[in-house]
Amino acid sequence: MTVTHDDVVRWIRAFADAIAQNKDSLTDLDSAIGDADHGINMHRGMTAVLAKMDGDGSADIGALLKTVGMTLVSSVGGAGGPLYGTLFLRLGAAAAGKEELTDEDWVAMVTAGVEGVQSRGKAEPKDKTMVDALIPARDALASAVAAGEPFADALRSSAAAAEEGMRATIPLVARKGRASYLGERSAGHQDPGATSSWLLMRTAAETFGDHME
Amino acid sequence: MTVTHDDVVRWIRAFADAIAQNKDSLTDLDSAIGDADHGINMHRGMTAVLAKMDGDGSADIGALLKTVGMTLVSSVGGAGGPLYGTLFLRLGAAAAGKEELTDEDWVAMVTAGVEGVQSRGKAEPKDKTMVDALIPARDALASAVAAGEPFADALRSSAAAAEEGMRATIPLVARKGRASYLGERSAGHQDPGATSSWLLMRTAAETFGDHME
Amino acid sequence: MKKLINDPENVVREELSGIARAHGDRVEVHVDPHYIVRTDAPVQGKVALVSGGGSGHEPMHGGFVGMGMLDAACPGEVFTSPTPDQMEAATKAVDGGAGVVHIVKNYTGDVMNFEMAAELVRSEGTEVESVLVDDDVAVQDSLYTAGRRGVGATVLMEKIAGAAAEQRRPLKEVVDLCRKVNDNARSMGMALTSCTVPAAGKPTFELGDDEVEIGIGIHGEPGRQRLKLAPVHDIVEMMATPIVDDLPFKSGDQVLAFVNGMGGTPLIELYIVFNELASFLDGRGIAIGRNLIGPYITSLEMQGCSITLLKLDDELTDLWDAPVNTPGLRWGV
Amino acid sequence: MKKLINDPENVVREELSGIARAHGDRVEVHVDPHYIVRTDAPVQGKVALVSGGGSGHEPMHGGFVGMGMLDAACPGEVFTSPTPDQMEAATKAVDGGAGVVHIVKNYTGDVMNFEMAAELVRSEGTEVESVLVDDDVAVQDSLYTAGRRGVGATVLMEKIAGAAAEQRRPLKEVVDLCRKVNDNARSMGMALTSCTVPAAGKPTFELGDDEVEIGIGIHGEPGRQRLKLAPVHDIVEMMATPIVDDLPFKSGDQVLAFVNGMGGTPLIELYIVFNELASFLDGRGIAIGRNLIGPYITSLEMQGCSITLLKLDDELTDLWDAPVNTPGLRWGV
Ligand SMILES: Nc1ncnc2c1ncn2[C@@H]1O[C@H](COP(=O)(O)OP(=O)(O)O)[C@@H](O)[C@H]1O
Ligand SMILES: Nc1ncnc2c1ncn2[C@@H]1O[C@H](COP(=O)(O)OP(=O)(O)O)[C@@H](O)[C@H]1O
Ligand SMILES: [Mg+2]
Ligand SMILES: [Mg+2]
Ligand SMILES: [Mg+2]
Ligand SMILES: [Mg+2]
Repeated sequence: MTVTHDDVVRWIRAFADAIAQNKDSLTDLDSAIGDADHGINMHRGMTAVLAKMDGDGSADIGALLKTVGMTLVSSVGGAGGPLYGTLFLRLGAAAAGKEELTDEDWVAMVTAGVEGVQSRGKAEPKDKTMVDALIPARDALASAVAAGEPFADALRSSAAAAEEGMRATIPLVARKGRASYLGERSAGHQDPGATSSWLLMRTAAETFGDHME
Repeated sequence: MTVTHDDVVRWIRAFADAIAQNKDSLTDLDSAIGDADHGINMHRGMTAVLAKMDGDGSADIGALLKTVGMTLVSSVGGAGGPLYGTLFLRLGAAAAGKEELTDEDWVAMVTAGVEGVQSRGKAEPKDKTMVDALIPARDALASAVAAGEPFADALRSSAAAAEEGMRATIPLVARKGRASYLGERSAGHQDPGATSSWLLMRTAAETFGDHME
Repeated sequence: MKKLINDPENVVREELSGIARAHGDRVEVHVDPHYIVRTDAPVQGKVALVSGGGSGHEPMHGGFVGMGMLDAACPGEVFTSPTPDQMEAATKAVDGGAGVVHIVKNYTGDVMNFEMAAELVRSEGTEVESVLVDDDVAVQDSLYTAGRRGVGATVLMEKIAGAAAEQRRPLKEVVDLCRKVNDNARSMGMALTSCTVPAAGKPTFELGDDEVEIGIGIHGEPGRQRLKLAPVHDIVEMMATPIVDDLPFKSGDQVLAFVNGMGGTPLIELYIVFNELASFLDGRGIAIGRNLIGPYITSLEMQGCSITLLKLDDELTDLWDAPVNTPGLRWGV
Repeated sequence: MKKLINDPENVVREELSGIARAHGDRVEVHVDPHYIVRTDAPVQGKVALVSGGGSGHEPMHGGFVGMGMLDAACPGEVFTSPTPDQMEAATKAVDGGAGVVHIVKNYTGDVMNFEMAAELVRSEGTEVESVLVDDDVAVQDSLYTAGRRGVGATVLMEKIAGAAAEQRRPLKEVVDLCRKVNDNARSMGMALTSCTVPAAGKPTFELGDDEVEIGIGIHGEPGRQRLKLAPVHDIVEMMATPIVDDLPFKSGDQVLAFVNGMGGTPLIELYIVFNELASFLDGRGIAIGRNLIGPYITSLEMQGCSITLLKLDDELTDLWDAPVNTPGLRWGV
């Protein structure tokens, strides 16, 4: 019932895959309310991450995630780079020295990661950002684990909550990021960052949950 | 059986009208093998000519045509300006001091005008220029008048010859003017200058011929 | 998508290689991380100016590196702000001991990346001050949003602060001047057509044949209003009125009037825009002391323009007139 | 048609009014007949340079009036060569007693109008020499055609001859230098899109979404070849090969490489073109001694570029480097 270093590697690869497959649709979402690069940026970043991971020999999950974060920071740029970079750096810090993760570890890590995104980006819920997918995901995860639900179920709830949060960004008027320049015209479009964050939580649920069943 | 100063004024007006009505089609012809301005240029010129003519009180046909030429030179620009300007300046020089024109006068004038166009532009027949309409027009006119045909008939032949010369420019590969840059690609298009020259001869035939019938 | 490029992935790398080959007399181009730096950097005892942002806005910023303007520029991918490691490397390369100013256009990405870079270099002992440019009146300013975008004023700030740094003014003065420029400048943009991000391959937005977008940003972000195409007289009035009212610029003021091309607009149209702007300002009693007309902060091949007004005083005018020698802006030398 | 204009009829007049308001420190704009002249004209004892041509190619020619370049420029209607009365007035306004050079791009209209103007002013006693620019290798040269068009070399000739005139070289030397520039320069252009003449209201030619036109002129005249869109590497090779082979430019030659934007092409693409051109010339052993990159001789909002190479020697290089102060080109002062 634990997540291994290999599982984390599989998750990162699965996230990279999901980004590659959704590169165009993420970019399309960003055309509507941003500058048409979110899919391109995340794909460039995750491609760089995959290249870095090939040479990784250590079993330290914290070190692995820190590398992912550093790589994203230095390859993505835009808003996505510092935000996803910080998210992974914080996941890594929370997992420092660990070679396996329990469900509580994962809750602590996601909590730290989301906190990092908020302290970097200053976004609050309903600002129409990735935070709108991440906070519900964190909350669903934390309460399911606290309630003693099986980890796979907790992961599924967190992915479902991320998806719901992502969809809930559609009617919102953006107050942070590039979409905020549009004012009222930003309503009616799904936030690209919330969408990539849902992919992050979904691939975690699929990889870690699948492994445990 | 003579052309009066008033007739010449009516001809200039008729030519200006014809240019106005064919402004877009002349420009379209020029888009295909030139720079899309022949109709615009000629229209600007003839509008300036009309404005100048309003104040003209003299009966000297030569002076009138000289004014038309000067006005075209200073308002048309491009290739059309110097060519049509020279044409009218030479018509005017050949009619200097005359208050009426005989059919022989008209032959001499057209001959001088065409010579002016050729000495200014150095174009030969089949170079795909206005010369291809003007030379047949001059030749048809001269031989009809020499054969003693009624002036109205001579004018009609000259307009018909201009039209035929204009159509005969279609298959030609241009060797003068902007269209020559296209090389073989200039074939298959009617020359805009030959087209405006046909309008010139046609309006002369209509105005002077009509008057005489 | 029709562009003079090879592979959309390599656009920035190949552009930088072109800049390196063209302007090696004045700038050096570093690759991985990407930054463009004055050949004589670091200039000892001079405050250094570093800016950066997404590519696709050329000549900004790389074209403004050189004597009298920037010490270094960090180009990101097209329309994507550069990364902290670029800014860190550039900052270290230009630090001449008198401090470094980061000129940051107010976009979430630029702000966060420069913030991370500043944290890094400060932790290593370099003195860094950040200045935000946020002059775009098309965006409503508010504590609860990302705030106004940085647009045309960036060019003016880089020139004016660059001249001050060249005079060896201290860090605080240079920073204060940057803020003075920002406080006294307002801008607004419009587009006749969209642009196409090479990697995206299709236009960022679609505009009808008879539509214009007013209040556009420099990244192909849609504006706040889509209107029917109108005579430039009306368009200039729509742009200039909110600019003038916002500061406000008042009768008797002297301004620098900057008419900027978005990349696909020919100079002939920019002069017509300037002509309308001059008449508009006449009507308000505002005098044009200096002007800049051309494509200086662009959006790839977008057709359109932006207008920036900067209220001038003697200090700003003198610094504007001071010599500058960069690939994108040059006079007095 | 989407343009920042009021009435298509007034485009040139309003543009000139904008130029007058923007650059009154360096040029004076005369209306009816239209010409743009240095504020300090006539410069006594200096050979004066006059050029002109249709509008829509800005900054050429009006933007090149000023110290070290042209004394006057005559703007025609859009893409229509100006009229003899403009050239006559401009020539008289700049005649400083040392003779006047007419720089004429080889187009039938320009040639004939300048010819008429020269006849006029000569008959009034002014010494005038005409120089023809005909550098476009896309056009086959022949005694029996209109010959090659004058394109990019015009800018280089105006700069270099302007510097020579500024040094008070006599008429014959200035004219010889013009011919030397023309003899040593070759150009070729291409378009990604057409342009639209304001008064015509629709594109001069139609290009498919995947087509380019090679060998285009600067008036939207179609080129000699329509090809499928290709990587810029191939496009540059298609343009540079006939240029290099024509002169020919040989291994060991030093050149000025001029990459010109057609009006709607952003700088980022021009640098990529320059990068490819530099690699191409490397392969031929040709060294780039100087370069010029940007929109200098344009075709309204056309997207595309042209390449001009000028073989340099010390004399041409020194004159190129000499100070110039015009709205469109400035350095050294
Ligand atoms: N201040 C912020 N806090 C959290 N997320 C943000 C913030 N600003 C923007 N974002 C997220 O970033 C996404 C855009 O990322 P991206 O397109 O990669 O960057 P950029 O906007 O610089 O082009 C938005 O969809 C949004 O979810
Ligand atoms: N050398 C020449 N001799 C006679 N006619 C010419 C010559 N060159 C061009 N033309 C005529 O001029 C016409 C084009 O005129 P216009 O479009 O007004 O000028 P431009 O070519 O300068 O734009 C051509 O269709 C042709 O008939
Ligand atoms: Mg984006
Ligand atoms: Mg024409
Ligand atoms: Mg971006
Ligand atoms: Mg023309």
